[in-house]
This record gives sequence, C-alpha cells and structure tokens, in this order.
Amino acid sequence: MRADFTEMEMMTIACARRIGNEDIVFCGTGLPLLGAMMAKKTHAPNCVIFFETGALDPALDEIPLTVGDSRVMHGASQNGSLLDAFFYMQNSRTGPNVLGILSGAQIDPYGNLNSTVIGDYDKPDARLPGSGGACDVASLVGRTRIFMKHEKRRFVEQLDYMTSPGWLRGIGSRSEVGLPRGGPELVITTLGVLDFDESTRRMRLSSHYSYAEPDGIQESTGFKLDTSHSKEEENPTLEELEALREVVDPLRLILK
Amino acid sequence: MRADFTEMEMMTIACARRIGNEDIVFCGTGLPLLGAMMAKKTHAPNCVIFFETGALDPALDEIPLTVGDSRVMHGASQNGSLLDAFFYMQNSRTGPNVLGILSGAQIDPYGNLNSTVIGDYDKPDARLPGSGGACDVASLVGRTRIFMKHEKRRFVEQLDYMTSPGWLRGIGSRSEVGLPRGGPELVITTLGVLDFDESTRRMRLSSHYSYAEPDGIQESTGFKLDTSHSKEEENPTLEELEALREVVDPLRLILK
Amino acid sequence: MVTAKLMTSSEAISKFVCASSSISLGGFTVNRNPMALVHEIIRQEIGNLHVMMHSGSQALDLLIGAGLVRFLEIAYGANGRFASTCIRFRKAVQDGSLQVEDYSNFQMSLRFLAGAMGVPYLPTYAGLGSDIISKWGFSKKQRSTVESLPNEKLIVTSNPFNSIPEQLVIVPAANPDVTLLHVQQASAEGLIRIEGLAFADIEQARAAEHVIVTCEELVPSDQLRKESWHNSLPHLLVDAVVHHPYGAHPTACFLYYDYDAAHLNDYRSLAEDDESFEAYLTRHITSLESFHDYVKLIGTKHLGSLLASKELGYARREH
Amino acid sequence: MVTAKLMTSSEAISKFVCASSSISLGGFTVNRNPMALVHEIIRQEIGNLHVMMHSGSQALDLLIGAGLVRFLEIAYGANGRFASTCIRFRKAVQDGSLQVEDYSNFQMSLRFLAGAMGVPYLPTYAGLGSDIISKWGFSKKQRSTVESLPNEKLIVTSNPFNSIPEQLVIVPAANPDVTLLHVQQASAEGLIRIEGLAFADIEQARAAEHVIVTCEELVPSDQLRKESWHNSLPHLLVDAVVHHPYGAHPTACFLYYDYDAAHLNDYRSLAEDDESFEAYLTRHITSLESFHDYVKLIGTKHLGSLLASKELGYARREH
Repeated sequence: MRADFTEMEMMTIACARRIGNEDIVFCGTGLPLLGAMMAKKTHAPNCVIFFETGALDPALDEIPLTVGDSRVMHGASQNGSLLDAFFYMQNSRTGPNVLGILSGAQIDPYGNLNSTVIGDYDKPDARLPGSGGACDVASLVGRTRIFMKHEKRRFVEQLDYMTSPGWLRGIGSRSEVGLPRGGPELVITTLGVLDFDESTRRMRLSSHYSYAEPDGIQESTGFKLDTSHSKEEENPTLEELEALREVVDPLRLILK
Repeated sequence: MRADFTEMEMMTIACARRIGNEDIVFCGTGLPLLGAMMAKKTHAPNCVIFFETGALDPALDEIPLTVGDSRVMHGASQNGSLLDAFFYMQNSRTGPNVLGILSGAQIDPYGNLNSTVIGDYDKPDARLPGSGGACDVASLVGRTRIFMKHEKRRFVEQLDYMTSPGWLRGIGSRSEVGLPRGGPELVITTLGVLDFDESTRRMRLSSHYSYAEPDGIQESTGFKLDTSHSKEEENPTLEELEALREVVDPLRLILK
Repeated sequence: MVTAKLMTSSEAISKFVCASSSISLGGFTVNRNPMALVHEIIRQEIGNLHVMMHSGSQALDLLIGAGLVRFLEIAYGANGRFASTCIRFRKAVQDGSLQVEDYSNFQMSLRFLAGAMGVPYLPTYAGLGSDIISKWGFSKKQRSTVESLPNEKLIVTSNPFNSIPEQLVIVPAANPDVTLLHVQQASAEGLIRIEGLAFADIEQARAAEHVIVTCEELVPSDQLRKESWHNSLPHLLVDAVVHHPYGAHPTACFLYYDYDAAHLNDYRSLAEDDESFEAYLTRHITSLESFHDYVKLIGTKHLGSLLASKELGYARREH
Repeated sequence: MVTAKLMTSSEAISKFVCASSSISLGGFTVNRNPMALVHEIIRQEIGNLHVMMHSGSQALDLLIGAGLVRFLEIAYGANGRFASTCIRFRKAVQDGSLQVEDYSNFQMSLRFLAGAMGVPYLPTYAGLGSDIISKWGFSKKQRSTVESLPNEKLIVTSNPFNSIPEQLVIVPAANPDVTLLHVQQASAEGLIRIEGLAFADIEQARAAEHVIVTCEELVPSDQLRKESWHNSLPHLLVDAVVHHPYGAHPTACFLYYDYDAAHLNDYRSLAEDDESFEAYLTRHITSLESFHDYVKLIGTKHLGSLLASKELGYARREH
C-alpha cells in the first residue's frame, strides 16, 4: 500500500486507461477484468468484453470469479461455447480486432509466458494450472497485454515452460512459426508499464508508477531492461479510485 | 398402372417392408420418404427419420416437399444445422447405424450414382441438380438403398459423372479410396429389387414384382444382370395400400 | 445505442455488395431465402457475382436468371417438388453463360465452417472416390486470376496420426465477401435469432467479411439479451439489419408463414421461357421501387393464406 | 415410449464406466460439474481412469484426490478465485501419481470437435511456437500401449492449398468412452436442454461412445419437442438420464442455483491435507448411499441460500 491507493489499484487503473471505446476485450477474471469493467463503466461504454467460455458482452452486474461463473452469462449478446469464442479469435475477420489480456507465473524478455510448471515438465517442482485459453489468445488475437506481479523470480531470462507465445525469440519469429498475427504490446505490472522495442520485440520500461523508480524496477527484473525512456505514470485520480472502489468492486471481492 | 396398384405404390411398399423398428433412416423427400413414413406409421413405429438439413425425428404430420420444408422441423428431437446431420453420419459411433436412401438419374453396375450432368461435365447436354447431400450419405453411412425408375437409359455401364460413390469398381474399392464404411445394399426400382453379389459387389436381381418378368427387367437394364436367383415380390396387401393411400399420402401429393 | 446498422435493403446492398463480389445466400430450398435482398441486387443490377452455396433455389435462380452470376460454387440447384433442377440455373449452365463447380452439401458446409473457424481447410471422408474430387469447374489458371476462388478444388491427403495409410479429402475454406440472411427476429444492435433449422446460416455468416440480415420482426435488443443462449449470432458479426416482413416470400419462414406453392409452381413455368421470365422479373422486381411494393403486389389476402400455425410452424394443408 | 434410459446414478455408472475407461466431464470450473456422477464413480471405486478435459475443477479434483485417475489430458486445472491450481491435481502431479499431458482449451475443444465430426484431426494456428507442442506428457511407447491415447500429441504441418509455405498444428481427435454431463432439463427419452453457456458439453457428448446425463428437472419429451431447436442433443446420443436436483453442487447450475462459495473455500483448505481430504470424501461421499443423501447433508436451508434469481441466473450477492 502506497499513499492512498494500493499497487493492485494502480495497475488496474493503468489497464483501464488503455482500453478504448472500440476495443473488443478478451478477459480472464481477477484484476484484468476489473480494469476492463472499469473502462466500460467510465470512458469506454461501448467496449465489448468477452470470455473464452463463449459469453460475449454480458451485463456484468456483479463480478464473476471464474470465466465459468453464471455472472458472465446474464444479459450477454450471445452465450455460445468455448469453440465459438476461439473461432472468433482465430477468424481473420474478427481475431485481429481482439485485445487479449493475459497473465502468467513467469515472463521472459520477449513476453512469452509460463503458467504450466515450475521446474522440469516431467517432474515439476510446482504444478500450475496450465494454459486454459491463454496459449490460444496469445496465438490468435490482434494484440495482447499482460498483467504481472513485478518480481525478479517472475521476470526471468528463460522460462521453465512456454505456455503462451509472446514475441518468441524476437522480431519475425512469430510469423516464422506460423502464428497469423498478434503479439504482446504491453506488460502492466505492480511497478509500471512495459512495452516492446519495435525493432527487436524485447521488453523495455515504458512508464513507472509514482512510487517506483526505474532503477528499482530493473532490480525487480531478472533480465536487462532498457529503462531510459520511462516516464512517470500519473497517479490514480479521485474519480478513478471512486469508480474502481465504489462502482466496479464495491464488495472488495478482487481488490485485496 | 397395373392391376389395382401403381408402380410407384409397389416400389414404395417394397421400401417400407425393408425398414425395421431399430433403423435410423436418412431420407430425402418424394417416394423414399413415403416408404419410410409408411414403415414408421405401421410396423416400425420406433424407427427414426432424419434429414440432411439437421431435423431429426420430426412429427411429420404432413408430407414435406423438400428437406428444407418447415414440416421437417415441427415436433423433432432436434433442429440443428446441416453440419449436425453430416457429423452424425460421419461420426464412427453414429454413422454406421444410419440407413440412407438415395436416388439418381443414372446408376452403374456397382451402384454408383450420377445426379450432376448428362454428357460432358464442362459442356453438359443436361444439367441436373447436383449432389446435395447424396454424395455425403453415400460416402459416410453404414448402409444405403437406392430408388430408381427402371429404364435402360438410367441403368448404364458407365456413368457420365459419378456424384455418389457406391461400390466404385467392385469389392474392396471403397476401402481402397478411404471410404470408412457403407455401400449400397439394395436398389429398389419400378420393376423389382436388386442387391449386390457379396464377392464382387456387382448388381443382380433379387426380386421382381408380380407384373415384371426377370427377362423384361434385363431388357430395361443397360448392363448384364444375374437374374437367376430372383424371387417374386409379394403384391401389396390391402392393409399396405390403405396405409399408404389413406394415412401417409391422403392428399396425393407424391403418389398423384 | 448503436443503431447505425438499421437501414433499408437498398442502402445495405449498395453499401456492402458490388460488382464481382463473392456472396452466399442463407436458407435452404423453400425456407428463409433472402428474397428481399436478392430483389435489391437485381434492381441495382450488380453483376459478375461469385456465388457460394450449399443448396440454392429460388433466390439463386432469380440472380442467375437476371444474368448477374458469373461463377457458382454449389452442391445443389433444385427446389424439391417445385423444381427438380432450378430452371434458370439449368439453362445458364447448359448455354455456358454460368461457370459452375460442384461440391456436396457437407463439403460446402465444411468450407463455410473452415472460413468461420479461420483455418484454410478441413478434412472429411465425404466424396472420396467420386467425380466431385476429380472433376473441376475452374482451371488452375483461372483460379490464380479470380481471388475469391481457392487455389485447388479438393485435395486427397492422408492422416499423419495413423501409421496405417488412411485417406481423407480436405476442403478449402470459403470466405464470401457478403452473406445475406433472412431470419425471424433481429434487433437494431445486430442481434439475430433463427427459429427452427439454422441450415448453414451461422457458418455462412461467420465466414463472411460482411453480413446483411433481413428480419420478420425487429425487436428490442434487451429482449434478445434476456435468453441470449438462444441468439444465433452476436451483434458484432452483423453489419446491416433490415426490417422486411415476408422477406423470404415465396419461400417459407418457419413459424411465420409457409412457402407459396402456387407462386413457386407458376414460377417454374414462367422461368422455362426467356420472355415470360423477363416479364416475371419486371413485374415482381425491376418495375418496383422496393420489396415493400412486392409485398403489396402479392397482396395481404394471399399472404394471409400462407400464415403459419404458431404450433406447427407451417400452414396446415387443406384436406 | 422408450424409458429404459431413466435410471439411478449408481446404475448408470456401473453400466457404462469401468476400470481404465476414458471419460470426459462436462461443465467449466464453477458451473455444471457432473458432481452426482463423479460421487458415484468414487463410491464404486472405479479406478485407473483416463480423463480428457478442457478446464477441470471440482469434479476432476475429487476424482484425482480419490486416487482414481491414472492419465489426464487437460488444458486447465484450476477454479478461478477458489483455487489458483486445483489442490489434489497439483499434489498428484507433483508426487508423480498422476501422469498429465497439457493442451490448451481451444485445442482440447477442437479434439472433442474432431471426435464429434468423425475425423481423426483438425487444424489450428493455436499453440504454434509454444512448449505445448514440443513437450509431451506421454512417450511414444506408452501411446502405443494405451489405446485411448493418440499416437502422437500434436503435429506441425503445412497448408497444401497455399503455394507460400504456411504452418498449422493439427490436433488429434478425442473420443472418450463416456461423457458425463449435468444439465438443466432432460426427458426420459434422452432429450436434453442446456441453458446459458454450453461450454464444450455438446462436442464432448458427441465425441463419446456413451453419454450419461443428470438433470435438475425431468420434463416430458413432448415439452422439449415443442421448441426442438433449443434442444442441445438429440435423444439418440444419450444413453442414461438421471434425475438429480442439485447434481452440480457445490458448482453452479445457471438459472437454478449459484456455486457454493463457502463450500468451495472450505474444500480448498481441507484438500491441502491428506487426512482432512480423506475425511471430506468419507463425510460427503463414501459414507453415503447416494447423492440424495449428500443433498440432505448439505441441507435444504443452505441450498436455499444458493437459489438463483430466475432473471439473473445466479444468486445476487449480499451487499
């Protein structure tokens, strides 16, 4: 907790600020969904939120706790199936318009993600949930953004397992393996926002929150970051905090 | 018209007699459907009739005039899509149980059918409707039966175009090209019922109607038939004629 | 909210369909043909079309008869008891004015599914050994010049998961520029609901770059969002919504009205002769300003006789 | 008519599931898990199972915890806010008692679709470049001895329709011996109706050799045949129908009741410890005669607190 807002609030608001009225947002649950819901309930009322379970543009009167929650079904434009959602992402007419928000236990300098195992795949030290739809979203949609707790053990040079393809080994390698489009554009963390150098697709610091210094962010990162162009991200405004706390998550189901 | 029943009635009844209570019958419209409906309304009440449009087991209170007729929708077990119907036929659990009834403009000695063109494909003398679902049914279901007007110009040594695969070039050739199962078991015509020699899969006469002689049937066939084992098919009974005329097609929509 | 999708059929057609467009028509034989939209294409004389269909009938036959179709990929050109082969389709193929390539209904539906899924092909066993695989309607050279045609027709391939050789045929994705549908209900937002059989409408719509929908009833989006699991397409996939009651006439719209058997039988005779066919087009389409005038021409009384029983979904035949 | 499909869950499980069966479970994380059927498998101690899933949670975790699962093909073993990784799943993988192979949700859904379609594989772009393709959970040798495992995991291939090289990955069909579903409504004849999201239930059912369904409401077939376009499966595909109100508890059944957050949170703690997990199994499953006793144990009053608003489909949270 810093000043009068938490790290979780800051990163959620940083996410919300970057969602536009025309965006079609693929979401899991948790903080990324709060960010998308906040955008929809404030400056981007026409953005569409959808889930891999097949629910498109639901009312979201209450916060769903998994993407299978009945709260993703009520008031939707359509309730279909998993395949409906994934076909929508893979289809070359609709997929490019989707903005996917992902997460993971480990991330590497090219935005590849691990949510499967820590340690050896055959004899893991820790078993994680697995891809779910993350690998699919990372493979298929036009743009992705990634939510991460900014810790050295999570920002690693080499993933234990690559669940979700980011920029793979850098510029050009997505199309080399046959991925039709996409790639991560931002990583939104507890300390700042990172983007990817357009000529190399390697991660770099784009902005840092008021409570975090670029040098400290490098300290919390397990690989070398270019922090030279980082700007300070504006603190949450009172309106933003009020929207998040009172309108989006009044029961504090996700925020703490 | 012979005696007190027509050729069309005879062949429809010959078809109905050969449908059992456990059969799952794929049908187009016209005479084959009358045969299936007659079986269902008499000795095979549990047989299931379905259509390539995705309608499975409809009430069939009235005779549909195409497989897209709203009369195939009312009271069904399911109203799905074309793909639902074809997946059902291709699926190795369900497909083998389906009995498909087909038709065509030309048939060859191995039960292959043409419903696409007469003459050259690129410059046809006569353009016919094309496969519809016939090729699919002929490819995928466990057993097929074929309805034909018995005329020399229709029973030909060589098709102008093979729309729907029967036994192709004889025994073994369906599996050679990769077809998973199936093949025609009977051809029900205006003159008799033909089956296929088990060792060669070549058509032969199985039974002739009371008004047709095996020699005459050979005359009406454009290729050599083994007629030596043909037995006379029983004439329609009064009950059968009544069921067909009064219950199945009281408005004479098909029987005219 | 967003009501920019609500427009007239004239606006929708001129906005999304142009000469040389590839289009697909929803419905099946006598049901839910997008007649109002096809009338409008004929009125606007948009030609050189590439039509992709499974089973085409009345709507397709009018387009072909009006001389607007150049390329046709199709499985079936007939209308059950009303035309064992569609008349203008048959004539156009026979006189060489229409170039056609044949598929089966399953293959065409799979082609739309592949397009909807966003993959270049799908495998099936249907058609192995048949001339549908071996005989092409378009040459390799022609395929390389017409962008909307696949590079090959059908390719026989093997299953790499099986050590024992196993053959399949793969069908190329079909991605029409525009899919035209007529459905029971739609909202201004672009939600649609199909009742009864969906045929291949959903796959055809998802595979297309644009989707135009006419509907019997225009209903509030809130109403369709109540049981959203019964909606047929999400609003994002629909570009234009036009309210056209009787928009499928003379074909049926399940639960709303039956097909017009008399009209279809008349059409069959009229279509056999070039002059009487031209007269049919003039009287029913080109001399009229819109499909609303066509509905007036057919007449309330006659249309009333086609009204479907809400229980049966069709009009009970008189005994 | 045919009512031979109507039976108890005990009869259904002993008739269709046996040791070493391959099974798939319907639902998704906190919704429509086939709990009553999974309880019965645990009561009957049917082991050595091969489970194929997209996103497994509560039902799967119980089966794994009871030591009944030998092989698992899966995309996701978690339960949202109730378990960031399912507890018994995590433990079993870590201690090597469960062998797992990873796919993505799309890949698993496509595998069921391939099985439903009756083709050996389907293509996709999802997963290209990832370790999901390169890392296998089962060796080639093991695959040749376990019949329910595909010969290969995923194969990278190219698009033969395209002259420019284009890569895709093909996923092998999944055809479980039995699929277990919990749905809102079913009839004795085997008609079923799912409301809200269908998840991948339809594909999982169609891909299976047998389908067992539990339902909240047993309704007359005539009623379901009235709007048959809302039915989720035709009666021919369903082998057994069991009437089990609350059959998905502690997961939700949209429009009927919400998930039991307290129960799921308790479970997460109890599952962390082998002894308390065993006690959970004994108290809720193995010491009981049937799922009806479980419903009594949970209690009418508590279940009443989960009742869904018919308008929202879930139980409004208290502010």
